[in-house]
Formats: sequence, C-alpha cells, structure tokens
Amino acid sequence: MTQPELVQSLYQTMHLVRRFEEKLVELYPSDKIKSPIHLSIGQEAVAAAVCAPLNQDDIISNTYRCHATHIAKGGNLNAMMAELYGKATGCAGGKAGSMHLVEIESGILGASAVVGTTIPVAAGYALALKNEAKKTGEQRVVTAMFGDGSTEEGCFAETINFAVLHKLPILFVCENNEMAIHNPIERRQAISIQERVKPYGMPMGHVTSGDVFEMHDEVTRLTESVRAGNGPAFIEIETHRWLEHVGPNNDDDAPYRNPADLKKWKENDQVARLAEMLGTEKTAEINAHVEELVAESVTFAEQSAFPTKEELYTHVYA
Amino acid sequence: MTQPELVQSLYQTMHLVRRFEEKLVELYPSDKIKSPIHLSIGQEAVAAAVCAPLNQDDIISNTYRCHATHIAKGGNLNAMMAELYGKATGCAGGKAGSMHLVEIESGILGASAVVGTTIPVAAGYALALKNEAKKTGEQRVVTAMFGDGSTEEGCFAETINFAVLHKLPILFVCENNEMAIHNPIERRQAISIQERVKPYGMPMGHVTSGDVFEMHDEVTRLTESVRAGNGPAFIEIETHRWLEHVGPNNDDDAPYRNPADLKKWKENDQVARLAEMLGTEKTAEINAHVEELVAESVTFAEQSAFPTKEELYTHVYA
Amino acid sequence: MSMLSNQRLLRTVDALAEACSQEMARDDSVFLFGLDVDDHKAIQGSTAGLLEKFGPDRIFGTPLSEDAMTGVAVGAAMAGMRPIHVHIRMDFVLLAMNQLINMGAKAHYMYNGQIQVPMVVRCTIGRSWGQGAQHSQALHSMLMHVPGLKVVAPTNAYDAKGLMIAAIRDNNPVIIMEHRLLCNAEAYVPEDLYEVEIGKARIMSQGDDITILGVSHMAIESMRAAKFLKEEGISAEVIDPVSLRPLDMETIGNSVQKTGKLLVVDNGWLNCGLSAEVLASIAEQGLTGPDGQPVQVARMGFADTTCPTVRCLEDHFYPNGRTIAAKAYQMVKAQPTATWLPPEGVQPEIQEFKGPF
Amino acid sequence: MSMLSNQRLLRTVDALAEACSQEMARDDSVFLFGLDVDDHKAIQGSTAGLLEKFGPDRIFGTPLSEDAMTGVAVGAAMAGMRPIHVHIRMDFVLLAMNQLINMGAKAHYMYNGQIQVPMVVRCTIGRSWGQGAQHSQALHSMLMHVPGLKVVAPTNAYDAKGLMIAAIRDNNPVIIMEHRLLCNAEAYVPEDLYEVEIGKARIMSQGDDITILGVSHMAIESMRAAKFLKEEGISAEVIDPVSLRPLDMETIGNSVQKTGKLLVVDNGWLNCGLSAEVLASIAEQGLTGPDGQPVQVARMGFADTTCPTVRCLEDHFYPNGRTIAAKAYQMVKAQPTATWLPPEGVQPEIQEFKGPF
Ligand SMILES: Cc1ncc(C[n+]2csc(CCOP(=O)(O)OP(=O)(O)O)c2C)c(N)n1
Ligand SMILES: Cc1ncc(C[n+]2csc(CCOP(=O)(O)OP(=O)(O)O)c2C)c(N)n1
Ligand SMILES: [Mg+2]
Ligand SMILES: [Mg+2]
Repeated sequence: MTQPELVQSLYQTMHLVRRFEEKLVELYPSDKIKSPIHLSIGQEAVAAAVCAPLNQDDIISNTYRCHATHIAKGGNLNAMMAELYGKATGCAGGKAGSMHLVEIESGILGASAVVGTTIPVAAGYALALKNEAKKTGEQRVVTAMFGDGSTEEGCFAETINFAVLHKLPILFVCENNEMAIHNPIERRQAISIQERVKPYGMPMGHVTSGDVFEMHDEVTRLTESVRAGNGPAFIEIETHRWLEHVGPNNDDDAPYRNPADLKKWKENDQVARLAEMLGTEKTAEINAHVEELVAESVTFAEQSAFPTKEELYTHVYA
Repeated sequence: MTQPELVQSLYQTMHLVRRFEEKLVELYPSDKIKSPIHLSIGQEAVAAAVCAPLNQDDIISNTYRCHATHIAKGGNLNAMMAELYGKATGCAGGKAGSMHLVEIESGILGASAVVGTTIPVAAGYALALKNEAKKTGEQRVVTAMFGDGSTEEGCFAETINFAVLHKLPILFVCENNEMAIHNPIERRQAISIQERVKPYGMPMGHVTSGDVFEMHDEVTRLTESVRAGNGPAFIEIETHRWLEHVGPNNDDDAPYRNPADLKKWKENDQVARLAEMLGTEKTAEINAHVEELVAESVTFAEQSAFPTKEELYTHVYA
Repeated sequence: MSMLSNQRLLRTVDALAEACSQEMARDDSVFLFGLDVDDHKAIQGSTAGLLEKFGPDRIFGTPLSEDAMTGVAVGAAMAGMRPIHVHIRMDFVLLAMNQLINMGAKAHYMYNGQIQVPMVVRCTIGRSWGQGAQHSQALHSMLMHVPGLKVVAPTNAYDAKGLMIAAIRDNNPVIIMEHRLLCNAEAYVPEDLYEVEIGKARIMSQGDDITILGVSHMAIESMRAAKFLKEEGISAEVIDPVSLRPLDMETIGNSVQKTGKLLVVDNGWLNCGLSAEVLASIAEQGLTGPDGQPVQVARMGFADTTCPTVRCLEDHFYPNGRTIAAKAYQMVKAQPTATWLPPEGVQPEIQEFKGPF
Repeated sequence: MSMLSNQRLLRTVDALAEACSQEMARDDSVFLFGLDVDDHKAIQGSTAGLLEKFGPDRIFGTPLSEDAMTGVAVGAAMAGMRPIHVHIRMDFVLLAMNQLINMGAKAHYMYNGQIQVPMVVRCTIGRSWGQGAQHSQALHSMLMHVPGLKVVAPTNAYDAKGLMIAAIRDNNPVIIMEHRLLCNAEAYVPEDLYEVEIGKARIMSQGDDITILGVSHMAIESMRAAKFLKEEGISAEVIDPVSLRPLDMETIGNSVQKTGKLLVVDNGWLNCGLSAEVLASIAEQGLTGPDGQPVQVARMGFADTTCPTVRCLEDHFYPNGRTIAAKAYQMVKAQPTATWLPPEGVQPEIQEFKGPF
C-alpha cells in the first residue's frame, strides 16, 4: 500500500467509526437502541491501526467497547446497526446487542461484557490457529483487544504466561485510555503495564503519541512478527475516551476528568488530521460515501423486524 | 541473639520439624493418620528462617504443606499431632487435618488446600494489621507462605499489585522447590519469578544457596522492612522436596526427578550442617529434648478421643 | 414492617448508604470497598457520601481483581474487620466463587470455630436496557447451595437498610443481592439503626386462595399479580422471602397449609434453584391444604435460556404480573389450560428504566 | 447396558483413557490438557498412554491457572477444536466458574448460533482419607443451574467410556463429574467406540416398592441399600441418572408412578440441589403412585455442613447403604420413626481406600 493509500484507508475507517458512533449519539435519545453502548469516539485510530494488517480470516477478539474494531475489521455495517436495534437481521439476531457484537465470517470473535474474559479465550483460539498452521502452512493470527483495566484481572497474567510458554500466534493490544469507568489507572495499578509485561520477552510496542501512523507501523511490525511464528507480541496504545464510559453523553465536567487531558487529546484528533492530509476534495468524497453507509445501516435496521418470540429458545444448545 | 544462640535455635526448629515428620513417615503405614500429608522434609530451613524474626502475634499464612511453619511459628505440637490423628484435642478438633492446620493464638492463620487461595487472604489480614497499627502504633506483620506453583494463579498477580498499591505490611515468601506435584517449573513458567516480581519495586530477596543463615538474614532484613512500614517485601527461597509430593514415601526414581538435584540438595542438608556446627554434645541434648516432644505428641494424640458425632454440626455458622 | 419513629421516604440506594454510614460511624472495623464505590456515581448512589465522611482508608475503589479482592475481604474479616465488598453486577461474583466458597464459607467450620469471617458481599442483579447474557444473572441459588454462606434479597428500602445492618453485624459471610430495577424504589425507612432479621420471610399481602412466593424483583411482580387476581375475586397471599439462606420455610409452610396452593416465582433459573428447594421442602413435609389434599405447587422464573439482549425477547424471558396472575388463575380455578390474562398493566420500574447502565 | 462385542473387564480410569485415546485417534481436533495430565501418575491412570501415543502437542500439562486455562479451552473450542480440560478435584472448578458460565455456557446463545463451544471438563469428586473441606465438593447442582451446560456423572467403567465419547462429540460444554472412590471399580467395557446417550437414566435394579435415585457414588450405595432391603422383603428400584443435565425425568417419573415412593440420594448438598429439582419436578407434575395417592418423596445427601476431615465425622457426613436402606424402610413401612438399620456391610471402595491422595 502506498502512503497516500494508507492515509486514505486509515481515514476512511476512522471516519466511518466516528460517524457511525455519532449517529448512535444522535439516535440514542429516541430509545430505539435499548442497550448499554460503550463508544470509542476519540479512540478510532487504535481500531484503524490494529485492523490494517489483518486479513479477513485473521481473528479479532473484543471487549464490550467493540464498535470500532467491529467496523475496522470489516464487520457488516447493516447487520451491526440492526443488532444495536435488536433486530432479527442483526449480526446475532438481537440476542447480543452492543456489548457482544460478533461476525465470525469477518474474523470477529464475539465480544464479552465481563472484563478480561476474552483474553484467555483469544489465546485458546490462537492455540487452535497454531495447530492449524502446522497443517496448512499458513499462520492466521489473533489480535486480542482489551483495556488497561483488564490487565488487572488475574487471567491477564495467567494468559500472558501461557501464551509465551506456548509461543501462541497472538498480538495482545492494550488500549490504554487510563480509565476503568471513572477510576484512573494510577489508583489501580502499582506499576506500569510496560514494566509488568516487559520481562516476558515478547516483541513489544508502546505508542504514546496518539499518532495513527506510528500505531499502524508498530502494529504492523508486531503482527508480522506473530504471523512469522515468533510467538506472541504485545502493544500498548495510549488513547483517550472523549465521552462518558457508557452511553452517548459528554461528561467533560465530571470530577474524574482532567480537562487538560481531554483538550490535549482532542487537539490531537487523528480524524481531523488525516482529513487535512487528504485535502477537502478527497475528504468530501470519502465522507459522502461514509454518510451513505451509515444512513443505509440505519434504514436497514429500522426496516428490519424484531425476532419472533420463538427465538428466545433457539441456540441454547448446539 | 548471639550467633551460637541463633545456630542452636535454628537447629532446634529444623530438627524438630525433621523428626516430627520422620515420625509421620513411620506412623503413616499404621493408617492412624487418615489424611493427605505434604511433607517438608528437605525444606525445613525455610520454615526455621522465616519464622525466626516473627513475634507470637505476627501472622503466618500457610499452604497445605504447612507442618514446618506450624512448628516453627510455635504451634502446639500436641494439638498438631492430635489434629493429624483427627482427634477432638487437635488444633481444629479433627475437622482440619494436615492440610488446614490452624492456631490463631500462635499467629498461625488456617492453611488452605486450594493452591493460591491464601495469598489474597493474607493480604486482607495485612490490611487489617495496617489499620490496627494506626491505633496501636505497633506494626504486626503477615508472612505469606506459598510455593512456586501458586505464583501462576491469577490471584498472585492481583494480590501483589494490591499489596504494593496499599503498602501492606506483608512479606511474600515463595518457597521454590521448582516442582508443582511432578511438573517442573520451566514447563509452567515462561520467565523467572524474580523477573516477574522485580518491577513492582518491593524490597526483594532471592536465596539460592540453601544456606539457612543466608535465608535467615534475608528474611530478617525484609521482615524488619515490612515492620518499619515500608510496605510489602518479597523473597524467593530455593529449596528441594526430598519425598514424594503427598505421602510419606521416597520417589527418588520417579521419572520427574533429577537424581543429581536430589543428591546436591541432600549433601547441602542444613540439619546435618548445623548439628555439626553445634557439636555432638549440644546436638545430643537438643535431640533428646526433641525426641521427648515428638514422643509426647504421639502419646497425646493416641490417648485423645475422637470428636463425637454432634461435632459434625458445630461451627457451620458463627 | 415494624413501626419505628422518624420514618422518611427513601430510595433503596439511599437506605443502603445510610445503613453503611451509620454502621461505619458506630463500628470502626467496618469498611467498604470494590470497583467504583468511590466515584461520583457511587454505585447508583448507594455509597454516596461515605468517602466524604469516612475517608479513603475506609471506602476505596480497587483494581479489577474480583478474585483477590474477595480474598482480601476474607482475610480482613478473619482479622476482625467487617468488610463490605461491592460488585456492581452479580455476574462478576463468578470470578469470586473460589474465595467465597472455598475460603469464606468454610473457614469457620474448617478451623473449628477459631476463625470467623464477618464479611458482606453486595451485588446487583441487572435487568432491562439490554443488559443481556452477562449482566443479568441472579446466582443466589448457587450460593444458597453452600453451607456457611447466608444470602438475602431486599426488595424495598426498609429491608435494604435493616438487612444491610444485620449483615454487617452477622459473623458470617452474607451476600446481599440487590436488583437494579429496585434501586430507586422508595419506602418509609426509620432514621434509627435497626436490623431486619436474617431468616424471616414477610407476608406482603394476606390471602386465602393461593400463596405466591416472589423473590427479589418478582416480589413486586407478584404483588401486581395479586392485584390482577383480586379483580377476578381471587385472594392471593404474597410472601417475600427476604432471606434466602436461611429460608423461612415455616412462614411459607403455614401459608400453604391455609391456601393449599403454592406458586413460587423466582427471579432466577428454575433448575436446581430456590424454587425447586421450596417445592421439594413442601413435598417432603407432605404438607396439605385446608381440604386435606397435598398442596398444589408450581414455579416460574427465568426462561431456561441465556438472557437475550433485545427487549421483545427479554419480555418473555422474565415472568411478570400478568403471566404470574395467569398461572395462579389456572391453579386456583383448577383449569390448567385456562387462557385468562390480565390487561396490560404498568411496570414503571421497567418502562421508565433507561440505561445506559 | 447394551451388549457390544469384545467386552473386557476394565477399571473406570482405563475406560476413560481408552475413550480419549480412541477419540483422539479418530479426530485430530481433540486434545487433552490440565494440571498433571502428563505425569507418571496420569490422573489416577485415566490419561495413561496418551502422551506416548499423541505427543505433547495434544496432551500437555499446564500452569496452575484454572481460570485462564478454561478460557483457553473455550477459545480453542470456538475455533473448532475439541478440548478436554481436566481438574483433579472438582473444588478447583470454582476458579473456572467465570469462564465456564459467563463464556462457555453462553457463547452459542449470545452469538445466536454463530459459535459453538464443544469442550469437555473432567473433574473428580474427592472422598475419604481426610480429603476435607476443599477436596471433596460435588458442585454438579451449581452447574446444572446454568442453561448451556451439560453435566454427566458416570458410575461405572462402561458409562465412563461411553459418556466420555459422547461428551467429546457433543457440541456444547459438557462437564464429566467422576468420583475418586470409583476410579478403580471394574466393569465390562467394549473395545469399540460407542456413545452413552447424554440425557438417559439407567435402571440399575428393578423393584416395585420404592424408587431410589442415586447420584454418582450414591448409586453404588443405593444398590447396597437395595440389597439390604431385599432381605427385609422390600423391592427397591434403583436408578442411576447417569446424565444430570439434561436429567431424564421421564424414566424417573415412570418408576415413581409404579412404586409410589421416591428417595433421592444425592452425592452432594441438598439445598437448591439436584435432589430438590427432582422432588420439585415430581410435585409439580402431580405424579401419583399406583394407589392414586401423590408420590411420597424424600431426599438424602451430604450433611448441611462443610465436609470434616476426620473419618468418624465424615462417616456421618455421607449417606451410605445402611442409612439409605433405613430411610427407605421407614418410607415403605410408613413408619417414619422406625429404627431398623441393616447390619454393618462392606464398602470396599471406602474401606480399602488409602490415600495419600
Ligand atoms: C469482571 C468485571 N468487573 C467489573 C466490570 C464493570 N466494568 C465494566 S467496564 C469496566 C472498566 C474496564 O476498563 P478497561 O479495561 O480499561 O476498558 P475501557 O472501558 O476503558 O475501554 C468495569 C470495571 C465488568 N464488566 N467485569
Ligand atoms: C487451585 C488448585 N489447583 C490445583 C491443585 C492441585 N495441586 C495440589 S498441590 C499442587 C502443586 C502446587 O505447587 P507449589 O505451589 O509449588 O507447592 P509445593 O507443593 O511445591 O509446595 C497442585 C497443582 C490445587 N490443590 N489447587
Ligand atoms: Mg480503560
Ligand atoms: Mg513447588
């Protein structure tokens, strides 16, 4: 991919995430979306960068804050919006909602609302892919997304140890927004995530700049290392959540917020930055396309039917 | 304590542990002790060193492999043996057995047979003692004993983080015999315990020599640091289990054993070493006393009654 | 509810906060901790004001480490403190099962009375607004299975305060199961400190034709059902068990001997659940109704599925006043296929509830 | 048990190892892992020979990390593998509850069928030789509570092999609950691959006077009871449920309609347990005996206490053939205070069992 192509591709992904979620902000007061939504507005660069080096049949594993990577990994936008509406045409027929988005044909492993749970699950998937590669000769990779808070759960330490021990094809991505709900990281973690993880000897990255290109380069380097069979890698990407933890609102003046941080990160907005790089014309073209996609997803969701009550009893057992 | 006093004291403790457990080895085939026993023969130095700097009202928290520290911390030997026999006069009236020895008046918090469980429990106790010290001005300390295997449980990582964050008065003691049952540490842990713990910035020790004096000095230094209010400390003490994981037998020729290791550690036996330092006369005197204590505990246990069946229903709720 | 002076209308969450505050003032061994207990949302307000009053040593947020934090509560309790550990959803208690069950429930027995574990675990059952599979579980039946644990489930502000105080003073691990939809429900609550006895059920409304035992939010739905039934001339006795372990089988038994019919409506799954326990206990005792016939029994609860997210399926996942009334109607009329269903009613706590959480 | 060719007398553990070995040979997506599965003790022999045959990629020990290892099983299963995760004691499953219940049980439903979780969890209930509070728990009732999970409990080598094969081939998480005292019990086992259907109970001995449902080791004790009762002229029908979730209420229901009496003997606690579920289900259905009277029901199980270590208390913690017979005698004779107790019998698996583990 040439540099201009990259700029365009990253911009398109980030802008789509941004606009999709802004649409949710707009729609939410209508109460058509009856499920907790955890938005990634402000954090779009991470998703765009992380998914860029992934193939469709690579796997991404998500937390409840999963809209951005769902989109970036290529999840069907209509099925996604329909899922948020709880419609039968949703990616999980309305059973999942925002917190459990899934689309296995796009390599999107179901998300979980219990913090940390997906980390070992992703490692288990990676174990299977390591096994598969012995037969196919092709190493698919698993990218495990999680927040800074997840790393406090015991299963994080357990999984890192296991993954290194078994040289699993997994990239651990810690999306560090320095918050778990309203609780700042320094009140939860005695030492930095970098310090904790470094001793495991995995190839590591740490992007503090918020620069989507730096994220992209680091993630690409590490993903390729994983794909080459070098075992797990780890990257921590610093970012900032602009809106409240859950829901569509700003909470700029909530006591846990540091306004200077928010200001700094907003000034560092990668969506705006890349728009500028692309120029008004190109941006307008992409934007128009994005608006269409988002509008179409809303129409699709609105026009779809709710599941029938028989659906309550389907898929309890396989 | 003068150096000769220290030698004598450490020897007496170690020898008592050794002889008590050798007595168990002797008794076990009689089937009078009907409970899994996890012996510390070969590891006595750790218990002696760890308990040396502790006061009676300091707390030790144990795993199922708890005979050695139970004795070293000053647990009543008669009540201990009676407990192994399951007698009403046992330290827990027969309800605990070998794996859950307890004697709160000697500062011995009950042991647990679920690996890792006692680590956060010990931290919780330490939290209470930190609180207590604010009122009394005296900092009691908690010494948390655990094996190398425990450090793989998620709660270990969770607890270390919490203890450092809250500057808890706790000394973590990892008794590293490099085995979890028959599974060697290198097949379970991707990196060393030292590497994993070092980043937390606690005062640390690592005794690899098997030398009881080195253990003693290190443990003393760290215990005093904890007592002085500097927060948690961590020590890893390498050692070797001479007998099988559970039960009274040798398993020298089991496939998981490295005979060279066993030989090396047996040649490094601290009980024998200190006996030599003390000279035959002093040793004989102590040994005679120890034999009496052990014999008395057996007599006490044998002569005690079993609990009545009503005891089944006592202490379900407080 | 006994009459105490200085009653005010309080929300359940305010009553909980008041109970903690008064107990923390009375006994400095009490402390409260858990994720998010000290932020500005204060667990729906149920921990509001505590930080200001008691400072960060006695009320503090924790890392995301439910397993170890439960162990910390156990250990602190062993040392004589009285921790209150808070989970914003009961689903997360699954991470704490080892400490709760292998240590908390057993320590007193295993150590033959030498050690006590006076700890409280607060946890909220989620419902509505697409809480979905992992934020809506009610796991009381699992916990009730274990000797050494106590489990209570307040359904109003009065009980919330009284049970919280009783739980704090209890020398055993007590799990307080709250319900998200009941957080803001108001009731008269005395200013004074008082205990609601753990182990006593409460008759919410007297009746002769059928006994309905409603657990947690289902106590509210059962009261709605009773209202519907009244219009059909059926008088239902509604019982709120209040305490789940120990469970007041005496009060339930007395009621069913009067009515001859029992419908247990659990706020949880049926299989191996509280509802099974109650039915089994009645059958085992061979209790009979006023006609000398064995008590007729039935149960309702969560559908035997995972909880779906979308409202239209969720509506069928939970019993409600109407479906409860319909079932009771069938039982009382002895018409198992009767299709009477009350008119749509209001369920303000559901209809007005808007997340996002 | 159906008759298949090439039967040999095998211990339960050998049958389990054979089942795994044959399935691993048949289907290379099957792998087995867990603490100590690959050492020379081989989980009482139940994993013996697998390492030699299939190598360390398909059978491997793990770190002590039950929570994450369960997650690894879930994830590998999602990817199409068929993991078998082994716990040497069921008590340790409490560390795995979050992954088992929040992910394993729910994924298929929550993701609307897009994902399957074909995993097996093997776990052994400990008993005797002072296993005590934390090495003796039988937690099947907790797991039975959860939609999405299956739970089976083989009591002989034939079922052990057939259930293991069925569990491996099942597309859901299946928990296989074994019993330490039954590890070495022998039964005739076909060499061929066969499945024992998950969801079907087995009538162990026919009878007319009372139905005794015995779970896990209690199936053995119930057979002992039936023998004692026979000498008193009482004919007991003993049923081994084999599968606990799904539970074959049809077979149980048919039996109690014939005998009019049901004694459930669970190998676990009673409160909110399997025994409660069975009694509730019978009562709910209003089943009657041959005399048209409601079925008379009772249950036995672990004492409502933590398990003590010393043998003399442990003996009272568990039901046994004699106490089961005595209870059944009271029920059949309709003499609730009858004190008949059979003579001391032999329980070789208990009397001969010597730890140390
Ligand atoms: C096991 C568990 N504990 C607590 C919660 C409540 N909770 C939901 S989101 C969250 C914060 C997680 O923070 P982080 O991992 O940093 O992710 P972020 O929300 O910042 O993206 C918490 C504590 C939960 N869902 N699961
Ligand atoms: C949670 C848990 N998992 C597994 C076991 C089984 N088990 C008993 S002892 C043991 C080994 C523990 O090793 P380590 O912590 O090094 O202690 P050591 O026995 O070497 O003293 C294991 C795996 C257990 N008791 N608890
Ligand atoms: Mg975060
Ligand atoms: Mg070890």
